[in-house]
Amino acid sequence: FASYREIAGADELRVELPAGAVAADLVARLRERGESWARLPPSPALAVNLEYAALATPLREGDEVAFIPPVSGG
Amino acid sequence: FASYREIAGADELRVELPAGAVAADLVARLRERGESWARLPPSPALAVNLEYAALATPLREGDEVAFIPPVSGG
Amino acid sequence: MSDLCYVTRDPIDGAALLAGCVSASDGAALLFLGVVRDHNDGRPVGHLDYDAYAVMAERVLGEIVAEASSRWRVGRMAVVHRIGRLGVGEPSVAIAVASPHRAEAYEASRYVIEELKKRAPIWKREGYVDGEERWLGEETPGAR
Amino acid sequence: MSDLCYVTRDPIDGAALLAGCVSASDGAALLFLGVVRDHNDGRPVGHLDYDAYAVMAERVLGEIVAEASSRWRVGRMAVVHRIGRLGVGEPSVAIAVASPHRAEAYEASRYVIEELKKRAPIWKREGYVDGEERWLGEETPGAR
Repeated sequence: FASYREIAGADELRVELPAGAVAADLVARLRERGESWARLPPSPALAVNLEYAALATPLREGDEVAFIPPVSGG
Repeated sequence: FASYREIAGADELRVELPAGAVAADLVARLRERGESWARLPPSPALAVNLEYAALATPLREGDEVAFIPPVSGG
Repeated sequence: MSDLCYVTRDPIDGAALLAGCVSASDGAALLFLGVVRDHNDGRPVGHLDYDAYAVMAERVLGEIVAEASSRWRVGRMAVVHRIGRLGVGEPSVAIAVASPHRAEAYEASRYVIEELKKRAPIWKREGYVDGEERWLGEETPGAR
Repeated sequence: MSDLCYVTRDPIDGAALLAGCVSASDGAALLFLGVVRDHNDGRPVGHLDYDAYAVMAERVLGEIVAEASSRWRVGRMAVVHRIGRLGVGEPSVAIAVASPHRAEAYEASRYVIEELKKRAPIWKREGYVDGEERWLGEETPGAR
């Protein structure tokens, strides 16, 4: 969303992670891809399955993770 | 207005007062009339010429004095 | 920037009042409506009759709005109070405020309704469903 | 009593939202509109583009409204946020609250707009009159 969309160049993507991975591992994996991904903050706010979640949240097959840039609604 | 209208039986009336009279004198004069006027409180809230005023306010020829019952707008 | 304050026998169009207040520099607009409820103090109410010392009421509303405008940075404001007989669900009073930022709109709106209830020479007479009627007097106003 | 929370590309009709909230037991109704201003931080703004993670935003708005309803004695509430391109003067967000007494309507309305700005996954991109555009990010949300 917003500025992060330009980092990813896409609205959605699938990422394979080892069993037992947490949200922080997904962030690290994406940032390793380099280029525009380096602009993703190391500790972005994120949501797992439509709920705000901590970086330590364990991920399971099929979870939807969204990185949430600072919001500015209203 | 409101409950006071029933005391006066009219919306407006003219009262002659001696020179130097204040609003409190008008209240006393009206209450002396007895009957329903006795229900006018001895110290009603009042307005002189559309502004809230104290009982000690001096009155002059032509002043419009209104007795204001407790209000309940909104 | 002229603020609007009046007493009327006509139904109140809150949306039109609010729209009339908003200008291009405003980021917030707040509309308060006081509405006739179907009960008060546990008694069922069928209608309300509002009476006002109209010329003085408009003057007092103007003073209250001027106080709010000097106290908070707001744009245009409008206050309308209806008189006559109102049924349940009808707005008796509307307060519209536009402002550059929202906090001031909330503060100013709240100030106007609280002061209106204390100071505006307006009275309501409740008509209960059982046929009885009663003038309400909640606040004693006075020289300040 | 079902509260309404949604994100839409259509223009917002605040008056209709407010009317939909008022029931016979309500004595107060409050409508807040956030409106696109013609400037921000001193720069002239021509339009705003709003983006949202819509399904999550609707869920978050529903949570905020449920919190307000449990905290204050209010009747029905409605919150609508618009997305897409908006011109100056158009409402981006509307919050309607009806309640038996006015204090609760003000409190609940204010709570909803403050929390919406902190937590709802919605973003605005300012389009300046000089042609530049910029995403704004004011509040960092997160797990609580």
